[in-house]
Amino acid sequence: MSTRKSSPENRSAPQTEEVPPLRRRRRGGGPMILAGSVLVSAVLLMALVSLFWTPQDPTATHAVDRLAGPSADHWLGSDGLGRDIASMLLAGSRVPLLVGLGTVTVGFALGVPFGIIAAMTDRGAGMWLMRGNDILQAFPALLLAIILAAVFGPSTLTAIIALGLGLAPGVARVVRSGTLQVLSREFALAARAAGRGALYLAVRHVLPNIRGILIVQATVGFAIAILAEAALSFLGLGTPPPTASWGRMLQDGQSVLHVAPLTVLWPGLAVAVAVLGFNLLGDGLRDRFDPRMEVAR
Amino acid sequence: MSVGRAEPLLSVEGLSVRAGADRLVRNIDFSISRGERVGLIGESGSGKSLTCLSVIGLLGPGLHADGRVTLHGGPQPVDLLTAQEKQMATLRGDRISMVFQEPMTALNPLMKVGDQLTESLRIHQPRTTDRRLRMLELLSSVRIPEPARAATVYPHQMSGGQRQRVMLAMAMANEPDLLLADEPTTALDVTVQKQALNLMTEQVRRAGSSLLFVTHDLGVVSEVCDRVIIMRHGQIVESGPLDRVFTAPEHPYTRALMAASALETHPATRRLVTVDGPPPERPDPVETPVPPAGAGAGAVQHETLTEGGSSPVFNEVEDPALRVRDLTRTYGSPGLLGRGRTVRALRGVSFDVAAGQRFGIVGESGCGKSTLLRLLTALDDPSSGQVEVSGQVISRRREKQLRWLRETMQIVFQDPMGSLDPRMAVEDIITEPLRTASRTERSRRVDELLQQVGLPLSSAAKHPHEFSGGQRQRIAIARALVTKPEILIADEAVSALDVSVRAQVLNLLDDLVEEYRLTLVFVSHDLNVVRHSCDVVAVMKAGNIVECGPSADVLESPQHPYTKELVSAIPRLRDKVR
Amino acid sequence: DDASPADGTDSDGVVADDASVSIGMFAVPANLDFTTTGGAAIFEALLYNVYEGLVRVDSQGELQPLLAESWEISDDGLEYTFQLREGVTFHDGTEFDAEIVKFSLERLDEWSANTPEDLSAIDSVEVVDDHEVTVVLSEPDYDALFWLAGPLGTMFSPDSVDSLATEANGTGPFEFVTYENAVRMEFARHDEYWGEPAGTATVELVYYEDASAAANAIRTGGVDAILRSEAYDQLESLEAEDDVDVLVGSTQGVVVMSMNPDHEALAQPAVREALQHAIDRESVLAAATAGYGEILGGPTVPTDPYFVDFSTTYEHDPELAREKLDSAGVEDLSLTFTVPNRAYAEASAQVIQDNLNEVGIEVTLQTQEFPAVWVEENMVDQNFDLTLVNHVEPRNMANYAHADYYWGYDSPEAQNLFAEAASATDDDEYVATMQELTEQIVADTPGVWLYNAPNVVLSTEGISGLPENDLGVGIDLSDVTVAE
Amino acid sequence: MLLHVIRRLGVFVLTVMVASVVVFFLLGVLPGDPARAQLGLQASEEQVQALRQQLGADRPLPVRYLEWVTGFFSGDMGLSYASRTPVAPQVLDALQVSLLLVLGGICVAVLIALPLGILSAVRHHRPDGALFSGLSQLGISVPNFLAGLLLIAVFAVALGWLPSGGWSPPAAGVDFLRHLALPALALGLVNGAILARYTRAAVLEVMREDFMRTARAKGLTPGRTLIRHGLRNALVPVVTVTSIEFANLIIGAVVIETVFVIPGLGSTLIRAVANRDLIMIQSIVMCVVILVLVVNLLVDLVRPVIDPRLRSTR
Ligand SMILES: Nc1ncnc2c1ncn2[C@@H]1O[C@H](COP(=O)(O)OP(=O)(O)OP(=O)(O)O)[C@@H](O)[C@H]1O
Ligand SMILES: Nc1ncnc2c1ncn2[C@@H]1O[C@H](COP(=O)(O)OP(=O)(O)OP(=O)(O)O)[C@@H](O)[C@H]1O
Ligand SMILES: [Mg+2]
Ligand SMILES: [Mg+2]
Ligand code: NI
Repeated sequence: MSTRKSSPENRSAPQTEEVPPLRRRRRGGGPMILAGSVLVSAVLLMALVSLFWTPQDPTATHAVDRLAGPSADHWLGSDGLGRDIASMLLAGSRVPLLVGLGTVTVGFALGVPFGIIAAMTDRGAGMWLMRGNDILQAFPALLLAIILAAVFGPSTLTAIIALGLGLAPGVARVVRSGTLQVLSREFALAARAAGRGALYLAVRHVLPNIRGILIVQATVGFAIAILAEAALSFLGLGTPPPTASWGRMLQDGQSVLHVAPLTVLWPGLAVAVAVLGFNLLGDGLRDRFDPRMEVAR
Repeated sequence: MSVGRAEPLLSVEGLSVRAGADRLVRNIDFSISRGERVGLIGESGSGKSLTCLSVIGLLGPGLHADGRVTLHGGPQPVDLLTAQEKQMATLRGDRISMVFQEPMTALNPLMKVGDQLTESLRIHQPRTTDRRLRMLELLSSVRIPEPARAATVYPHQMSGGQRQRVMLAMAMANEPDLLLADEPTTALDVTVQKQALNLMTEQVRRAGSSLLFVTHDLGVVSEVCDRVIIMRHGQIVESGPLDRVFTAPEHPYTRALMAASALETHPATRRLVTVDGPPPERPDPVETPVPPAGAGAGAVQHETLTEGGSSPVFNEVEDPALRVRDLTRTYGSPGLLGRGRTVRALRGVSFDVAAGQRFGIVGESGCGKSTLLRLLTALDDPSSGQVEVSGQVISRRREKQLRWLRETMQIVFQDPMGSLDPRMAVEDIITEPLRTASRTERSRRVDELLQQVGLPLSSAAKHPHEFSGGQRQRIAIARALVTKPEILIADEAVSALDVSVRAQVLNLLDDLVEEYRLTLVFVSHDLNVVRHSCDVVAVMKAGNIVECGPSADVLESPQHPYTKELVSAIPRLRDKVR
Repeated sequence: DDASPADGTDSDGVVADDASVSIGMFAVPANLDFTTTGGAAIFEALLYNVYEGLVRVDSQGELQPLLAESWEISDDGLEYTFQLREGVTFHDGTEFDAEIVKFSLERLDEWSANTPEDLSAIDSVEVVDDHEVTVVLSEPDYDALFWLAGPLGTMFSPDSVDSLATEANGTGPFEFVTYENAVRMEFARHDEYWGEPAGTATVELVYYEDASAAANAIRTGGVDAILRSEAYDQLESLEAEDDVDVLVGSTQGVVVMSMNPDHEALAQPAVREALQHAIDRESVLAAATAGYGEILGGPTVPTDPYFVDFSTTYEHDPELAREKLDSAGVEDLSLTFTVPNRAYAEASAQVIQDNLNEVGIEVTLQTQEFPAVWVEENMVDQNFDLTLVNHVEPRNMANYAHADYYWGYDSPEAQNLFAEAASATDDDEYVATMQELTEQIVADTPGVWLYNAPNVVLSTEGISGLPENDLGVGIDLSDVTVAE
Repeated sequence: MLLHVIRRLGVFVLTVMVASVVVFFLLGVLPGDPARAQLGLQASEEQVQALRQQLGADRPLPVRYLEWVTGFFSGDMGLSYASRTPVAPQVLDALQVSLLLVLGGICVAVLIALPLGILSAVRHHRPDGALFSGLSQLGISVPNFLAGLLLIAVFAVALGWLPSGGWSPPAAGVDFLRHLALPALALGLVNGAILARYTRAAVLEVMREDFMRTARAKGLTPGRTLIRHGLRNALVPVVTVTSIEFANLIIGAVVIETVFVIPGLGSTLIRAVANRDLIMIQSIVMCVVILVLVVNLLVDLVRPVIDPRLRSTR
């Protein structure tokens, strides 16, 4: 007679073989991953190409033929300073990607260790750490960005730091719950019974097992960062001129929306494609790694 | 509209269930007469649930059923596979109902129990006015105490057994013609299970319903059913009246299943009979079955906890491998503002385990078995009392001071999947306890152990998900043995395994315990398993040991009332069939 | 847009007496007290509408009587005697008389913003009788009357000076009604006004941060008019709309790129000249204002009485610029360009960066928050190589008289000429001296004067009387009328 | 239960106190001089110094903290450096505007998200379900200010149906709604898309639950099963996400406020930063933080109402 048991306590960390949350069971999300990868690769490719080549110098102004429509010279037209939109669009992909990468790096560098530590310390201390995390989370990223921009001046770096700080508490929360789940599994107990310390546990067991959630968080963080960069640039708190960036282009273009709508639509489209790409990728990976959608709080 | 007993209520012809190209259930035929109680038996994954779900028309998305499933007895027969959703909805809960395996999750957590029950009534008897009365009646018919109060609580406020009763009441609300019960009691403790089964049989009898009872537990089926159907790999391998199948099984699988399920031993080798043919011979079989080492079974005292008396030291020996004194563990803190919730998981446990002894601990869920083991292995600290291993206190020590313990004592967990990190290669898993060994040393040990637990050497590079449950448990055992420990602790090491695999793993454990001369602490809620594997058994209840003594003795002539209850609750198919 | 229909004929010339008008504006007043809060936003809105002084600047830039009916200047230029208008009261009923003039002008000592030192020449104010007052200067200052026509000459009632930040009590055609911080300000016609009553019953000033948002508002009828619109790129399409009129006048603003003389290379006149020639002002103007406004070559604007057009003095000539750089022996010049984070400045700076790159000067743009950071960094700490800002104060050429001003123009000749102009006794002498001075400054090239920003006034049909030019004093809205 | 509420409130108060310290000292380091920013380009150093003294900006930080924090919680947030008028009414006005705007946005979002999310979950293996999911994916990808600009271009400028911006207090009735419509739509479209995804996930999750099968086995049709048993269970995560959205939007709506010229908290903050109006900045940041914490608190208190399992004292 074998009896499977389940009590409310271990419902949250199912131990039956039916829904092992950390095991890749059904490989879902295929089409989304594919579509997401294609879009993201396209954006990466743009950034890569722009490092070596753009049709024209993206910062060269030709005020005489400003706001020109598409032509052989300016494939996608020119903006209010007569810069080539196609070139700016290519070069402008670097900032959002950089901001995405930076944000995720900062957010993870802070959030992952914090989340793991909060999960591994005993319950009391962990609870206080999470309360601290709550306070941090009460500072929305945009608020941080506005304040940091005032303190250090608006720049890509301040945007990255602010957005990264904004991302970190959410990451910490997800990492903590993931870690708790890993730690509640018997293999974590087994590792302790094998005489292994906390660091080993964190590196060998926890990190590999929350990899899925982390990847999902990263792609989502990327998408959020790209949107936030655009919003910050729109407020004049993001990337300062003359560096090309999609957000900046949107900001420059909005004053001529009625006159030359293309100056806005191109960067708008670029942002949408990049965000869509990362979101699709994230959703697909989530379906694959973690069918339960983690509520980010 | 009475239907004769011979007349079928349900006839299943050529039922197959496919998921894409996979055929999960293959062309099965059977029928159920009115009032008949049929058991559907088979190991995990054999297609039992899918069969039931096909009948009630609730297969999940992606699954597709073919064949004919006909429900007779109405104005005209209905083919349940092709019936419209609307028609099925009128049948479900009215003429066919189903009780599911998981009482914990099968009820809507946000709805009061009474409302969920009333809903069943309302759907099919929209004009009835005194539904509340009927609902209370139903609750009391499944022996829920204080039905009026119970109707106003939420499912999480009920125990598993109570929830399962509510499920049963819900299913019986409209006195269905056919009740499908999909492993309705596997999630329950033996004692609760027994009550639930009795209740079900009684209800079905009273309403004159037919029953299709799914389980992988032969003992259970023998208490409930008249006829059994045995499935394997999506096919029916044997079916017939209970007596016939159990006394004279025709199909070899049935025979093996029965043997394994009863933990039958092979007369020659004293090894457990397994499903896959004769018990595997070890390369160098142990010549003479060594009686369990240690102080000899006869020296063990059979003691019980007396009512109100202070807890004695059970199984007291000199120079024990493991000495446990007045161990308590209370979970939860008093809370910031006073009244926090605390759980007294252990309430003063004292016992010894002699070197070389096989010490079993039984008790039902939540009685503190795992808590005790965590303290024995110093993975957690007691609230009071202490544990000594080979004379050294291990409780409340820093991890650094316990290095030696990590080598002398190892643990094997309940869930073979959960105790292996899915992201690690088997080699890394097995060598995890070897903190200092060199690479070559490690791979040498891995090879050695894989051989000992009967896995191919090529397993070393694989990951856990590439193994079956039994194989995984072998890996876990290999890991526990890699440091050549003196004491092995097994926490429900076989409860998650299928009956057939269980026997294999128990055999392996037996062999290794002898080979390594291990002191074994074996925890289980399954008395049969403990009887087979241990010389001494301690029975736990609510954080206390209530009885302890030589296992045969304790199980044959239990003294403590709780033990008696426990022993009598074990469904034994032999008793029934004889 | 909330004009209530009035009876009467509906022919075009008929003016709705009880009309109200809402006007979009940009610079947001932080409060109502321009004696202690800098920036033009406050007095622009209040002066000539709510507050008045002794004299005013008319739409052509000429000085006209206001609360003073007439005045006389002594021959030595040190005594200004004003005959005051009789029967003038403040909105709270306080009577306006010579004591008020004395009180208000002597209170300049307490001003902490809006350059009270422009009237530092005032030595004392003597009350001759109730309606005659003499302002005595310690040294001649030909500009004194002009400054008296601006915010510094505002007449305050002694009882209201404690609440200047939140209330405005003046003698003007409008009474102050309310100011919702950064959102809107409202005036209502003062019925007991001493002069011609205001053309509309109420005026609402609606504040915008963003030019396109305001342009959208006028397109959709959200406001009746917009002053100082910077939606230059939309002017063409706005003009094409039936019911929107576009007027382009001039402002006092001089957009100037300053070159820090403490920088080794920029200290050399040849290098500064090279920069002058390197920059394509046409392109700058096109980028910053879509070509509206005037290209400048000197520090004066067309509405200044002493304006001279220098726009062709330094032609765009990259070749020449390179030669001048060579002649100065400057190579690999790389400069930091600190730019206020304003659209016009960022656009101009990017064109200039491009222009300078063309002649081999490497320019790094560094955007700074304006005003908080930019002022501190550039004006106070003078920590810049190149910087650019629109100086909107009227007659801002006067800043070249101060050697410690951020652009560090320290020329004794120029300072002498400033003194000479101040002691002028008639317009001709004054203008001649100022023109000579302008020439001197242009020749010394302390900065690259780029353009005079346009004053774009948008109005919907039927609105008239909006001031076309921005003269750097109050925006007189009393003549605004709404046709029925 | 009551104990739980009291405890949660205690933690809340403590959190707010800690947050106030963080806010004050974090912002204490803001460079740029409020006095200078106020006096303008022409002011002399002495004038600036004098004003600084008058503003009290030259006293030690801890003294100012105590003064500020006691003032803040007694409703007197001090005088704005810039406007020399009390900060409290300005902040509260802006807060009210922001709350209404965000509430409007959330309403739109919920109206979009629930049907979209539920439909795309229920039909997740059918083409139209994929279409709905795709729609919400697209919705999230558009920056909300771009959505705002496009809405203005279409509904205000081209069609002339609604005002292009500005704000009207709720007392104005129809005019209030007209001014709220476009910004709320801009906020709601994008956030609705986000919410729709969570709703979809929550509904998908709930559809996998055992009790849904139980309900079907009772004889409920799939539609009624979803309505009677599914939605309330899906509500818990959706409410949580909605609250997070709400909190984020209080400041996150700043871009929309800019586009639509709405005097909310975000634009007030940006202006305060430009003026280096430190008291104002601190008060706004503190308000936002408190608001976020309050929303968290409310959700924590509301969730047990929806889900009885959370009611027992934990
Ligand atoms: N939705 C599904 N899609 C694909 N395969 C499935 C699905 N549901 C079940 N299966 C597979 O069908 C087989 C039979 O499953 P079923 O649930 O009927 O087994 P069972 O006999 O009830 O086992 P258990 O005793 O574990 O409940 C198993 O191999 C299982 O993995
Ligand atoms: N970490 C914990 N915090 C609070 N209570 C706990 C904790 N672990 C166990 N408990 C409680 O202590 C009691 C004993 O738990 P334990 O896990 O030891 O039981 P068990 O006998 O192993 O049961 P099972 O057969 O279900 O594994 C139970 O009531 C359980 O709910
Ligand atoms: Mg099953
Ligand atoms: Mg246990
Ligand atoms: Ni309006």
